[in-house]
Order: sequence, then structure tokens, then C-alpha cells
Amino acid sequence: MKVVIAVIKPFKLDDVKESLKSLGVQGLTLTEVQGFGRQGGHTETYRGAEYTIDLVPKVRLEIVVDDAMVPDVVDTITTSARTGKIGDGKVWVIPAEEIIRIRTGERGSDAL
Amino acid sequence: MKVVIAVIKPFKLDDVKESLKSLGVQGLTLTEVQGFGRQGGHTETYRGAEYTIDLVPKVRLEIVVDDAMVPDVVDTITTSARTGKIGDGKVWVIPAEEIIRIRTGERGSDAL
Amino acid sequence: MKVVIAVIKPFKLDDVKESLKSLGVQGLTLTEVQGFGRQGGHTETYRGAEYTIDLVPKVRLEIVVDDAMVPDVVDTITTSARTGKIGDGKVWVIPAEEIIRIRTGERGSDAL
Amino acid sequence: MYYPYPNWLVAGDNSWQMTAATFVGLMSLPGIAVLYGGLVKKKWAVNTMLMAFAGFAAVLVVWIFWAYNMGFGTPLHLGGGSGIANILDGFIGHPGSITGPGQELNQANIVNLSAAGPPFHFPYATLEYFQFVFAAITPLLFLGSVLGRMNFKAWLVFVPAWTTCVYAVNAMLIWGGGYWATKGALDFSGGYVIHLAAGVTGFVSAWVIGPRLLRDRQSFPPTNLLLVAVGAGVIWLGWNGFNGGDPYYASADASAALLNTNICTATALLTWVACDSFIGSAKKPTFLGSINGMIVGLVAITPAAGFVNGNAAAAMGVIASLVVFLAWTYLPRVRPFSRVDDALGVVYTHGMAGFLGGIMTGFLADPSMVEYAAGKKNAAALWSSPNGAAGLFYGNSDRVLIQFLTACTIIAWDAVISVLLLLIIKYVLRIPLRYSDHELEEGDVAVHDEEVEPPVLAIRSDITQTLVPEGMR
Amino acid sequence: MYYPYPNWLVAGDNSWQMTAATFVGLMSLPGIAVLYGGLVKKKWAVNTMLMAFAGFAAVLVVWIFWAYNMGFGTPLHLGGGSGIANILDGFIGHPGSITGPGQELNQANIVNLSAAGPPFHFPYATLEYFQFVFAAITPLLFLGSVLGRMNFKAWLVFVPAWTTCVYAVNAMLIWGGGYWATKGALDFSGGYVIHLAAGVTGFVSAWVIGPRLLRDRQSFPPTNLLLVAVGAGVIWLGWNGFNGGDPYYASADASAALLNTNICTATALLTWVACDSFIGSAKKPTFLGSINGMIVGLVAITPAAGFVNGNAAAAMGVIASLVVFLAWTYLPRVRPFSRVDDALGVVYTHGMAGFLGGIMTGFLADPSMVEYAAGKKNAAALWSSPNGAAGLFYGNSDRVLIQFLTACTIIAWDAVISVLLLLIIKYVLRIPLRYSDHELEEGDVAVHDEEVEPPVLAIRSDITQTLVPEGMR
Amino acid sequence: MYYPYPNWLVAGDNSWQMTAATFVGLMSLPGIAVLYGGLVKKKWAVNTMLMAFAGFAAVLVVWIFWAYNMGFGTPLHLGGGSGIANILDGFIGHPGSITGPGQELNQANIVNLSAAGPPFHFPYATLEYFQFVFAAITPLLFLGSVLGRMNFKAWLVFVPAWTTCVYAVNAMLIWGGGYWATKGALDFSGGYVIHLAAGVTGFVSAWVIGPRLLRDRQSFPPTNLLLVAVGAGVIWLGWNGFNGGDPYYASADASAALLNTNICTATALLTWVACDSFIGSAKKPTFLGSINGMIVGLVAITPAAGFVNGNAAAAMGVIASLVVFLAWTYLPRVRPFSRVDDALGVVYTHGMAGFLGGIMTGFLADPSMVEYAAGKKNAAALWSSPNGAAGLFYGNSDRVLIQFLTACTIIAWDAVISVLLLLIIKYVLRIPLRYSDHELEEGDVAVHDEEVEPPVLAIRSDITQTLVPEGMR
Ligand SMILES: Nc1ncnc2c1ncn2[C@@H]1O[C@H](COP(=O)(O)OP(=O)(O)O)[C@@H](O)[C@H]1O
Ligand SMILES: Nc1ncnc2c1ncn2[C@@H]1O[C@H](COP(=O)(O)OP(=O)(O)O)[C@@H](O)[C@H]1O
Ligand SMILES: Nc1ncnc2c1ncn2[C@@H]1O[C@H](COP(=O)(O)OP(=O)(O)O)[C@@H](O)[C@H]1O
Repeated sequence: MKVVIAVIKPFKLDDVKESLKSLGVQGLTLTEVQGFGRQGGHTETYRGAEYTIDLVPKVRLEIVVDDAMVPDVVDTITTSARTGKIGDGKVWVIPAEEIIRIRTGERGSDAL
Repeated sequence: MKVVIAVIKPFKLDDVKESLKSLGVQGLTLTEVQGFGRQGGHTETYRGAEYTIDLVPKVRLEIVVDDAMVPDVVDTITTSARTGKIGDGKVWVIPAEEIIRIRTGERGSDAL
Repeated sequence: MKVVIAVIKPFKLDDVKESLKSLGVQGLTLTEVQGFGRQGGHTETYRGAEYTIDLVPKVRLEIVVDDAMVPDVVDTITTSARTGKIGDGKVWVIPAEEIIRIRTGERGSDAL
Repeated sequence: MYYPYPNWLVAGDNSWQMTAATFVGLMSLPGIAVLYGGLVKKKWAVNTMLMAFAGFAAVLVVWIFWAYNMGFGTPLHLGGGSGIANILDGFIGHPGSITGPGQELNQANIVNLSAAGPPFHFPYATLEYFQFVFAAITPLLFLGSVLGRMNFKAWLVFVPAWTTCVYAVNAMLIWGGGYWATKGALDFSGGYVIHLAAGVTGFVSAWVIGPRLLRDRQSFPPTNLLLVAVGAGVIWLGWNGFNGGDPYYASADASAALLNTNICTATALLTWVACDSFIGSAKKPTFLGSINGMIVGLVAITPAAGFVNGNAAAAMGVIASLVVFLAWTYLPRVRPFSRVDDALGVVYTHGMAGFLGGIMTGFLADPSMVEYAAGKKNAAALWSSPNGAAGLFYGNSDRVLIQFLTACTIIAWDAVISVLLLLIIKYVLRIPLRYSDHELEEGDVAVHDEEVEPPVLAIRSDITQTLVPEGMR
Repeated sequence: MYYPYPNWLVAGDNSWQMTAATFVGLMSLPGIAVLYGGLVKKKWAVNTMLMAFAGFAAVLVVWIFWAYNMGFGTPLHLGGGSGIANILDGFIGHPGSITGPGQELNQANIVNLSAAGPPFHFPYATLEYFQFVFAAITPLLFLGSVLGRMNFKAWLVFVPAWTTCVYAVNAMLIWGGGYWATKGALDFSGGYVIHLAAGVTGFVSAWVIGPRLLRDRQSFPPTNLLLVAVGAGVIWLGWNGFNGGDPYYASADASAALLNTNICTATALLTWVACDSFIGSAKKPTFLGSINGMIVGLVAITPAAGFVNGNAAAAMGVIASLVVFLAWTYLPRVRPFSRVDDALGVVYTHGMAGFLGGIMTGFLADPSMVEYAAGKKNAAALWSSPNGAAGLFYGNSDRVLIQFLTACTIIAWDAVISVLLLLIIKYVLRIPLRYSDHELEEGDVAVHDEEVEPPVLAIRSDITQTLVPEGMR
Repeated sequence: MYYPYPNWLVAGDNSWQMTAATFVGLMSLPGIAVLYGGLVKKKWAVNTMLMAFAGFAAVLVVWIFWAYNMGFGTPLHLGGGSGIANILDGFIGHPGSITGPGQELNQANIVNLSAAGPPFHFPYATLEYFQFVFAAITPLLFLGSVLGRMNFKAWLVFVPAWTTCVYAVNAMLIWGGGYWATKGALDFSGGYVIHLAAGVTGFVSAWVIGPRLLRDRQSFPPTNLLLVAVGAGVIWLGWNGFNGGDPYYASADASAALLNTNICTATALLTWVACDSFIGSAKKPTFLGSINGMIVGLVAITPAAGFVNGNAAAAMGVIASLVVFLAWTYLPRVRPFSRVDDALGVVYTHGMAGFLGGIMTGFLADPSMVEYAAGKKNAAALWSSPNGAAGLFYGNSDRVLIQFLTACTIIAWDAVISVLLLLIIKYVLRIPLRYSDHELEEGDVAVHDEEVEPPVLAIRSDITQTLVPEGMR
């Protein structure tokens, strides 16, 4: 069992979601986050004061998958989230030791 | 050291929090997230345009615990977050290599 | 490859960000979260009803780093986020198996 | 030669009356709509606002087709004219529409009152609209008791029915020249007709309809206090039209009523802030406390505004605010208050404050606060012989009793008929009074397919690249 | 002895006219600004509001320096006075400024109309300002069609140019005593001059400027419905000044217009809610539906308000709301509607509703709804011989045709000139009509360095510990 | 026969005056409350709004019990009547309450001015309330300088003390017939009495109270610009009452003042937008810039509104906006501006704009902008012999100096007394002027137990399943 974490551009969410669905991914959890990285931020001005906003809105996806699925999931995300411009984001993979579906108590692949 | 991650229905938060407290869990970190899964979304209409909202508001809990506590924590969450209806959420467990309390620099179990 | 996760006080974000930059960290992902822990919450009153807010606003940082960087990153965060008062937060480290830069498909250290 | 209006019309009075009516209208929309919309839990904000807008519209429809005349037209003599049945002779008016040209353009008149004051200086349309905005705000006020569970369909039936069977009776009894008017009951702008009525109706309706979900009662934090401030500010200043409009002329009494309204509101607001700071459990001043105090002051002065002097107005604010603060702090623990889920506490801020204001008017009405003057218009002496109303402190010993009995009539009639109407809606018309538990859990999204702040990630899937072309771009 | 004003000035009428103008001003700011600001996608809220505030200001500048007189001053006789060219004689007025003392303080007058009614009871400044708030709201209305992509610079050029070349013509033709005025066209407060004009201009401008980004069309959820309620409430009640101010006197007709406005709005709102509940795809009442219905009702009654009676007003609300509901449901699928990205649907809620209202006025205008009375002022008989306008149902057989032809003139002129002006801005002045795609992607942040709700984590880096000292602390 | 009012009362004038006062009241509540509430950092929004509501109420209490008469009643002759001490004879009035019936209902009068103009057409209550809304908005304006750290208790003491010792003096000196009034100082609606006063008081108070937390100065992004738009729109249009109400009659001059107010505001807004676009560092138009420009225009025209013609009004907007833009861009770098934390820059937008407006009035006042006319009421000749005020450009050579010295008096008195009052509050009454650092860190939550948008997850733990029953459900 692994957790694939992806930080992507918000407007790519729909594409990524659709392609993951096609791949058979049945669920994921999404967080609105802010990213700091090579993609520069911007400046905002309020009543004469300049504010530096070096954080860019991103969407973070968290997907628990069977080990076998990891390469496909990672590839799918990488492809469908890509615009080729700086700030497209990252994907990383973390080991998960156990997964339980709260409703039924099922564990492992059955819980996905 | 492990991290237990739970995605639950928001209105179950209070129950889960109380039962974790009883168990002796002293801290946790909570994020408002949106879940995509078997539980369907819904439609909203604004000025004649229909929007599909297939994301459901959820709460994500992140709890660092001693290895020994993991089964109890997982069980407690599973029990107290359950309604039996689709969308109750998931719990999964991730290995953590180190934990530090910023205030004191304590590490390991002492940092919890 | 590791993921360093830090939960800190929001107003310390700028200090932490600056010192991580000095260290050479090129990116991170940040989430506004709510923490539950030793630091007490507070009470709010609306139209005569008292509400207990035992959740405190925190910022959660997620930084993927090379294994070698982990101690420095952890130390830097610990130092720059410390106020010495209850509620300063935690840092923990999780193993990551792979990291990909979406834009280029680069993997591993190159993707950071 | 052309003339813009007939000679009975005084432009200044018509101007003020239309302006005052507009200010009162603003108290409802956007006033109450966003005050309540900002005060409810986020999942109910849309429902609350739709209830307010649609309720406002629904009152106007029955108002023009029949209800105005039931409150302000020729009374139906149901009683036979003697003894206690007398009350039935001045209880309700002949229903009738007001939509014809003459019914809009002719000189306004309230049949039963025309002998008691000078003729009106404006046409019927002005009077009808001015009275409409009062009729319309009343259900919006008691919406505060029943929101967060009342079914929208039931609301849209209840509001017109209530306007017809309850509001029109309140109005006729006290303002339309009905029974209590002839007995000299004083209600300058609706402490009873509107606020006591709203408090009572809201309370019994909340009881009949049942409470919000347990989960919503446990957690009902306001959506946004900035919107509460928008609503509250519009309501305070709009009240200048509410009380300043009720003399029906841009008269000296209108000016005094307006000033007194603000005086009472200011002392009530500061009193509540002091209570919060010194008596309240947290010993901290609060913004919502200041708004509660403000509303209590506005409501308490409403029956009194042009009848009392400035000192009395200041005192009324302090007393009403203190009493309602204590009531709201302690009464929710005892029956019947502990048994009814009056979501925004309308029974306190409107019901009790209106009742208190009415009774205090019985004590404090100052006969020097002339309303109309009898005599020769140009005589300098005129204004030294005022004909204002006198309260107990000015020697009129039975005034308080009349005020009390009038309040009792309103309380009894409004409570009984409101319950009856709701039961008819439920059992005869078979419209559920409340949403299903599933709908209550989801709120706006379930019942209106809308959210007050929809997620930015919402996707409209029916638009594709090719649907809308590029114009001349 | 001192006198506060000359004897032609009637304080009551001037009071009402200034008040009505202020209510109409509030419809724009904050009304439209936050109605639209709350309705657009969050990334466009700031841009929308800036467009509204700056557009309002820009109209006033051209208004006082030349445009007022082009709409309401002495006509330029361009036609030669015979045949079809007649229309050119009553098409546009001499441009000229209104900023001198006499042009503000003297008794107001509309040259071409002075024989047709009583003299005005207020100074020019009142008339000029009252007419300004109408001129100013019109571009703000059609902003609803072009927001989310129109370049702010182009907007700031287009609005003054449009006011000069289009609005002034509309006004002269119908209100300033121009061609269609002499033919007896009826437009009480701007069903054509303002709403039809806004609908047409918005639609063709959206076409010329091109659509929003595909991504914005696919996902354009409103920012905050509480702000929509604030705007909508101010607009409804502000309309009391819009239609109530147009008789130019605090007259009986003003009162009737005001009442009728509310009647039509109420029935239209309830009709739309009913359509949503019974015809709409989700079969649920919606808050935004109620607001759409409200706007349709307000617009539809605008050309008719003081010409029709209350029954007609109620009917107009039902009809207009039903028709516009169906139009908005089905027309977007067919050309040209499917080809133009009218972001907030102004062509439906203002264009069609204004057109419908104007045509229905031709049928329903009731001659008993007197506007001005001719004869001896004090004669009791006066008001039984009204001189109001009569529609087809009251025997005036060519009224509908005149209304129709007037609408056609407005549609044709406004469409053609709007397109022309935009092309001149683009190709002659070389100001881009739309933002670049990159700017469109980021919205407010890119084009104004502002966000409607800036992140709390924003850091102002130029302030250091030592910059601001501790005062006397 | 009954009469609704005495024959000195002109309904049209009383109507306008009550309406104007209500518009001005709306500028404070909800105007300033949500303008500032929307502009401050989220953690201070509730505190800001509570300060505004409670401050408004607190002014009224001192106003009715003593302060009105100190500003507009019979002057206390403190000077002895000769030389420079003369100023003391027209400095402050006898304190006294205005709450009795006669003090509300009798014909209004300003003792010192009654010979200089026609008698008022409305009762005292109207004058007292109208003047109250001006007195009340002034502290709300300078709240903008001290918010984000000033202690609520100190605020609630400072505001009444300041109204008594500072505002009443400003008013008497310039409006109540005091020293500078007799010298011919011109301040139509409070460029000095209100805005210069607010700028000066805010600035020195910010200095005495000390700055916000470093962290708050470094990061103070606005809460929500939609609410800023609500406040700004209400303020712009409310200013129609502010300047339009000050002739005290619904006169031609009222109309001109209203039009001029809008003209100056429009040019000032557009000028600021141009500065932002062409001079500003980002070269982008901004919404908050447009609002700053708007406020500068409104303030600059305030001392001049009915004294200047439309051309002057347009020019004043351009000049004031440009100067204040440059001042706000460059002055914060130099002392004393660099040393004082004036949170919202009130010293620029109100202080400087008011000062500039007052001085420009000295140049531009046009004697043809008649205020009152002397002579035979019905004579046609009347309005050709106006008695308006003349500025330097119209041959009145010492007008500018008088304007300047009046400004100096206001600046000196207001600065010194404000500092003194704050020191008394701190050292004599021992009320801390600022919150503790811990409270400043948490903001609203710490000091009021409230948040502007409370977390949805908040739990009310005292409600259990059994507490509230199911009603009749
Ligand atoms: N080391 C990191 N750990 C966690 N998140 C990161 C890291 N580096 C970048 N990110 C996330 O990825 C996003 C994109 O990174 P950025 O450097 O801007 O562009 P790119 O991925 O195209 O090189 C950032 O906004 C941030 O959210
Ligand atoms: N594979 C997954 N990875 C991460 N989160 C998931 C995954 N599947 C489901 N979730 C989360 O769990 C929530 C509930 O899942 P759902 O399929 O709707 O119901 P259930 O858990 O009852 O089967 C989802 O809303 C989502 O937040
Ligand atoms: N076991 C835990 N797992 C995850 N997060 C935790 C845990 N304990 C504490 N936290 C996070 O750390 C924050 C600070 O913890 P707290 O106990 O209040 O103070 P301190 O870290 O100074 O002991 C909490 O608000 C919470 O977000």
C-alpha cells in the first residue's frame, strides 16, 4: 500500500481527476494548499502598502493505492497535470502500512 | 513512531476527538479537505448554469503516535467516526522516522 | 528522499521560510490547519451561546528533501519556529520513495 | 395651465412619506435579509435570504388584493355593537383590492380615524405602500425564530395567511380605528402591532414546527459579522422612517419621534455593552451584544416614539435593555422558554422589548408631545394647547391598564391563530412544516442547490470549447 | 428679510427629487457594484467593482461638460423638418456644459417639453443630477455582459463615448422632447432608454469583445450570495426613486408609480420562484432565481410605472417573469444567443424585460392614471378629467405600434453605434478591448494587484521594527 | 379643525432635512463600520465595528444632555469682548440638555445666526438630530487612525470627552455663530469642523496611543473588499445628505451643493485612478485607489459645496486628489509622518483633503452661488442680486487668510486638547489607552470573544439532546 501525493495547479484538477477515474482510482482526498517554489509569487498593494505574496495557490491530492498501481497513477498524474510551465508541481510516494474503510472496517485493498 | 491519517465526516469530528482524548492522545492536527469517492456529490445552479460538485467536505486528522498506540487509535477512530453510510472515510498509517517538539527540542515519545 | 512535516505557529511562517531559503531549500507546500494539543483553545460567544474553540490555527509545512538535508532542515525549523511558549508545534519526518517534477518528469534529487 | 397634483396634496408630506416608506423597506431588504443571513450558520444563509425576499413579495400580493382593507378599510361590524362583543365591531375590515386608479390616486383616508386628525396630504398609494412595508417586515422578523428548519413551501403559505388573519386584525384593532384605538391604546409605530406580534408568533411557530437539528443547535456560529453590521446599520437608520413616518406628516412630531428613536437606541446599546462587560459571564463587551441592545432600543421606543419626551426615551433604552438582557440570560433555563427553539431569540428582542415599550408608554406618554393641534392654523397660541396623549405619570390613571389589555389581546389572538394556521397547513393542506432530516443536515445545498460561498472548484460541465465562439475577437 | 429660495421652488418637490436621485445613485453604488461583485467568480470581484465605481464617475464628467445638454437641452435641427428626416430634428441636442452658477441654480426646464406640463418646482442642478444617476447606471448594467475580460482602459473610454453618442440620443428621442416623444412614445423611467439599451449594448459588446476564457465560462460560481442580497435589496428599494422620481413632482402619480413598481416586482419574483420550483430542471426554488425574477419585474414595470394601474402592474410581473424565464432557459441554445458570451445574461433580464415592459405599456396604459392635470388648480372637478396616456386596451389603437417602432429605433441605433465605438477604440485608438490571456487567467491579481479577500499570510516587507516608533507609548 | 403642524413648519424642508440626516447617519452605520471593518486585518474586524457602533451611540448621549448646546446654543462669553480675547466670546456655548418637549418641538434656531438668514422651517429636533449625525461621524472617521490597538474602554471615554471639549468648540467657532463665523470663515459642511478635525485628532491620538504591533504593521491586508465597496457606496451617496443638507432648506443651493459634491468626487476618483496607472509604482489602476480618490473628493468639496460653481468643483477634485496622492506617496518617509502609525491614513484622506478644500474655498467661492436671498420674496429681481460668499478669485482679498487662520485654530486646539484628554484618561482615570501585547496578538478573539467569520467547527457544548424538546413536531 502506498500514498501518492501530488501538488498541482488548481485548474488542472479536473483533467487529473478524470484521468485517474479512467485508470480506476475510486477515491482521493484533496486539500487547497499554497506552494512556494521556483514559480515566483506576486505583489499586491493595499492603501499604499505593498505586500509580497510569494505563495501560489495549489491543490494537493492524496491517493492511497495498491503498490501495483503506483507507477500508473504517478504517470497519469504527471501527464495530465503538465502544462510545461514552471510551477506544474510535484508528485511523491510514501509507504502506507495499513488502510481501513471506516464504514465497514475492511482493510487493505478492499478498503480502497 | 507512526502517523495515523484519518479522513472523516466533519460532523463526526467532535466524537472522534473526545474518544481520542479518552484514549490519552494529547494532540493532533486537523485539515479541512474535500473528498472524492463512492459518496456522490451534488449539483448546484447559479444563474441558470449547472455546476457539478463531486467533492464532499471532509476533515483530515493527522496524529503522530507511538507504535504501540496505533491499533488502539485506529480502532477508536474507526468506531467513533462510523455512521454506516457511504462516505464515512478512511484511516491509514504511515511510518514516521522522527518527531521533535519545537518548543523544547524533545524527540521521540517525549515530543508527543 | 524524506518528507519533513512541520506544524508551526502562523506568525512564525515568515521566519521559517527565510531560514529554509538560506539553507537552500527551494520549495515547500503549506497548508492552513488547526491544531489540537496542550495549548488551550478559547471560548467565543454569539447571541448568548458559548462556543468552545479548542482548535488553534496553525500552519503545516511539507518539504521533500534529500536524506542528507534532513537534520539541517529539522534543526532550522526547530530553531526559527521556536518562541518557547506552549503550542510551538512539532516536526516529524517520513520516508518518501520517489519524487517527480511534473513539468519535466525529472525524478529524485533533480526533481526538488 | 397644467398642475402636477391636486391641492389637497402637500408635496413635502408626500415626499417624506414615500421616503420614510423606502427607508422601512430597506430595513427588510437588504436589512433583515443580511442581518439574519449573516447571523445563521453558513449552511442556512441562502435559505434565510430567500425566505426574506420571497416573504416580502408574498405579503404585497395579499396586501393589494385584500389585506390592506382588512386592516385600514371600513370595519366589518361583527359584534352587534354592545358590551364585550364591541371588540368584534372594530376587529377586522372588509377585504377589498386597492389596485384601481382611484384607489391609488385619490386622497388617502382611514375611515375610522378621519374625524380624529387633519386630512392626509397624500394619495392612497402612499398610505397603502407605507403600511405595506410595516406589514412586510413583521413576518421577516419572526422568520428569526423558525429558520434553519421551516419548509419554504409552508413559509410561502403561512406568510400570506398570517398577514390576512393576524396582522390585519392587529392593525385594525390599534391603528385602523378598531376597538383598542377607540379605547385610546397607544402604539406609535408598532411595538404591539409588529414587534410583540412577531415575538409571539415566532415563539409559538418555533414550538409547533419543532427545533432545529440537535447538531445545528449545538453549533450555530454566525456566517459573517460584517454582513450583520450591514444589516444592523441599515435597520438603525431605516428606523428613522419607521418611527419618523408614523405621524403621517413631515411634522414636528415626526422630527421628535426620529430623535427619540435614536436616543433610546443609543442608551439601550450602551446598556447592553455595559451588561456584557460587567454582568456577562465573560465580562467582555461584544459586537453582537451591541447589536442586540440596539434592536431592543429600537423596538422599545417604537410604541412610544412621538408620545414621550427625550428624557423618557433615554430611560426607556436603559430599562428595556437591562430587562431583556436579564431575561435572555436567565429565562432560557425555565419553561416554556427552555422547551422552544427560538433560533435567534425573537421572543426576547422583539416580543419582550415591544411589550415593555408599550407598557412604559402607558406610564411615560407626555401630553406636551403634541401630535395634532386643534384650532386656528395660524394662531400663535395653537401650539401651546397641544392635544397629545398623557400617561400615568402625567395624570392619566387608566392608560397603563389599556396598554396592558391591548397587549393581552395581541398575545392571545396572535398565538392562537398562528398555531391554528400552521396546523391547517400541516394537516389540511398537507404541506410539511419542516424539511426532512436529510435536508436539514445539508441545508442550502439540499433545498436550493445553492451555497452562500460556492466552492471555487465547482465545474460547469455543459460548456465546451466549441459552445461559445470567439465573437469578433 | 431673507428667503431661502425663490418662489418657483417647492421644497417638497425638490426634496423628493433629490431624495429619489440619491436612491437611484445607491442602486449603482453600492448596489450594482456589489450585486455584480458578489455574482462573479472570485478572481474578478475587484475588477468588477472598480469598473462600476470608475464608470459611474466617468459618466458624470461627460454629463456636466456636454452630454446632459445633448439629451435634455435644445435640439440640434439636423433633419430639415419634413418627412422621415424629421427624426433627425429631434435626435440630439446641442452639447454644452452645465457647470455655471445659473446652470445650476435657475429653474429647471426641458425646452421641448415645457408646453406639455406644469413648470418644474426645482432648479437645474436637481434635474441634471437626477438625470445623471440614470445615465450612470446604464453602463453599469451592461457591464454585466462584458465583465471577466473587458480591458479597464477600453471601458474607461467606451463608457463616456457611449454616454455621448448613444445614451444622449436615447434620452432626447424619448424624454428630451425628441422625435418619439412627439409621437407619444411612453417610457416612464427608462424601460427603453436604459434597460433595452443596456441589454442591446451589452449583448453586441460581448460579441465584439469576445467571450471570457473557456475556463471561466466552465466555472464561474458566484463569490458570495450575501453580497448579492445587499445589492439586490438596495436595488429593489432604490427603484422607488427610479420610478417614483420620474413624474418630477412628489405627486399622486409618483406614489402610484412607486406602488406599482413594487407590485410588479413582487409578482415577478414569485413567478420566477414558481418556475424554478415547477418547471426548472431541479424543481427547487432558488435564491438567485428570486433575484432574477425581482430584476425582471423592476425592469418590466419601468416603462409603465405611472401609466398603468395596479392590476396591470401585477399582470405585467407574471408575464414578464414567465417569458424571460423561458427565454433564458431555451434561447441560449439557438443563435445568436448561443454565440455570444453575455456573462450575467443582461440581454435577458434587462433587454427583454425592458422590451416586454414597453410593449405591454402600449396595451395597458390606463388614461385614468393621470400624470398632469390641466385646468383650474383648485377646482374639485380637476381630477375627474385626467389627461393620462391610453393604451390599446383603452381605445388607443396605434399606441402599440409606436411603442414597437420606438423599441426598434433604440435597438438599431444602440447596436450599430456601440459596435462602431468599440471598433474605433480597438483599431483607431489602438486600445485593446480585452485583457491578454495571461491576465485573464489570473484576474484581479494580474490587472489590479488586488484580491477581494487577500491571503492573511501576505507580508509587507518594507516595515521593520525601527521604521515606526513607539509614539508616546 | 386639526392641523398637523404649525405654520412656520414647511413640510418640504423638514422632509429634506430628516432625509439628509438619515443619509448622513447611514454613512456611519453601516458606512464607516463596514468600510473600516472591511479594510482592517481580519483579526480586528469585529473590534472595529463595535468601536463604530458604540462610538455613534456614545456621541448621542452627550449630545442630548449637554454638547449640542455647547456647539449651537447661546455662547458663554468668556473673553470680555475685546481684542484677541474676542475669540473666547465665541468659543463655546452654555451646556444644556435638549430632551424636553419644547426643546424638541419648537421652531429651530441658532441664536447667533438668526439675524443672518431666514428662519428655519423645521423644529429643534430636526436640527439637533441633523447636527448629531455630523458630530457622530467625526470620531468614527478618526477611529481609522487608532484602530488595531486602542482599548475599547478608553475609546468609550475619549469619544464623549472629545465631542464635548473639541467638537463642540469646532462647531461653535465656525457654525454656531462663534468667532470665526463672525469673521466670515466658510465651511459649508465640515471640511474643517469634521474632516480636518478628524485628521488632526487621529494623527495625534495614534502618536499618543502608540503604533499597532509590528506584526500587524507588517501584515495588515484588508478583510474583504466587497464590504469596502458597500461602505464606500453608501458613503458617496450618503454625502448627498451631508452637503445637500447643509443649506438647511431644500433650496436651489442644496441642489447645487449636491451636484458639486458628485462632480468633485468623480474627478478626484478618476485622478487617483490615473495616478495609480501612470505614476504609481505598479502602474496599475486599483480599486482601493479609486476609493481613496473618492474620499478625497468628497472631503475636499465639503467646505465648498454650495459656495463654488461646477467648474471649480471639477478642478478641486483634480487638485486635491493629485496633492493627496503625492503626499501619501512621499510624506510617510519624513517626520512626523514616519513616526506615527496612522493605520488607515486618516491624516491624508481627511486631514489634508479637508485643509486643501478649505483653502481652495477661499480662492474659488463664487458669489453667484447664492445661499440666501434678501429682499421681496416674489420679486423676479431677487435672484439676480445674490448674497453669496466671494473668494479671492472673485475679488475678496482676505478670504484666503481667514480660511487659513481658521484652519490653524482648529489644528492647534484639536491637537492640544486631544492629547490632553488622552493623557487624562491614561494617568488620571487610569484606563489603559491600548490593549496589552497579548490581546493585540489575538485581536477580536481576545478582546470580544468573537470572530468576524467564526470557524464552522465551533461547538456549543451546553446543548444536549434532551435540553430542547421536539415541540409539537
Ligand atoms: N521540496 C518541496 N517539497 C514540497 N513541495 C514542493 C517542493 N518543491 C516544490 N514544491 C511544490 O511544488 C510546487 C511547484 O514547484 P515550483 O518550484 O514552483 O515549480 P516546478 O515544480 O515546475 O519546478 C510548489 O508551489 C510547491 O507547492
Ligand atoms: N484511495 C483513496 N485515497 C485517499 N482518500 C480516499 C481514497 N478513497 C476514498 N478516500 C477518502 O475517503 C472518503 C470517503 O470515501 P467514499 O468512497 O466516498 O466512501 P467510503 O469510505 O464509505 O467507501 C472520500 O471522500 C475521500 O476523502
Ligand atoms: N500527536 C500529534 N500528532 C500530530 N500533531 C500534533 C500532535 N501533537 C501536537 N500536534 C500539533 O502540534 C501543535 C502544538 O502542540 P501543543 O501540544 O499545543 O504544544 P507543544 O508542541 O508546545 O507541546 C498542535 O496544535 C497540533 O497541531
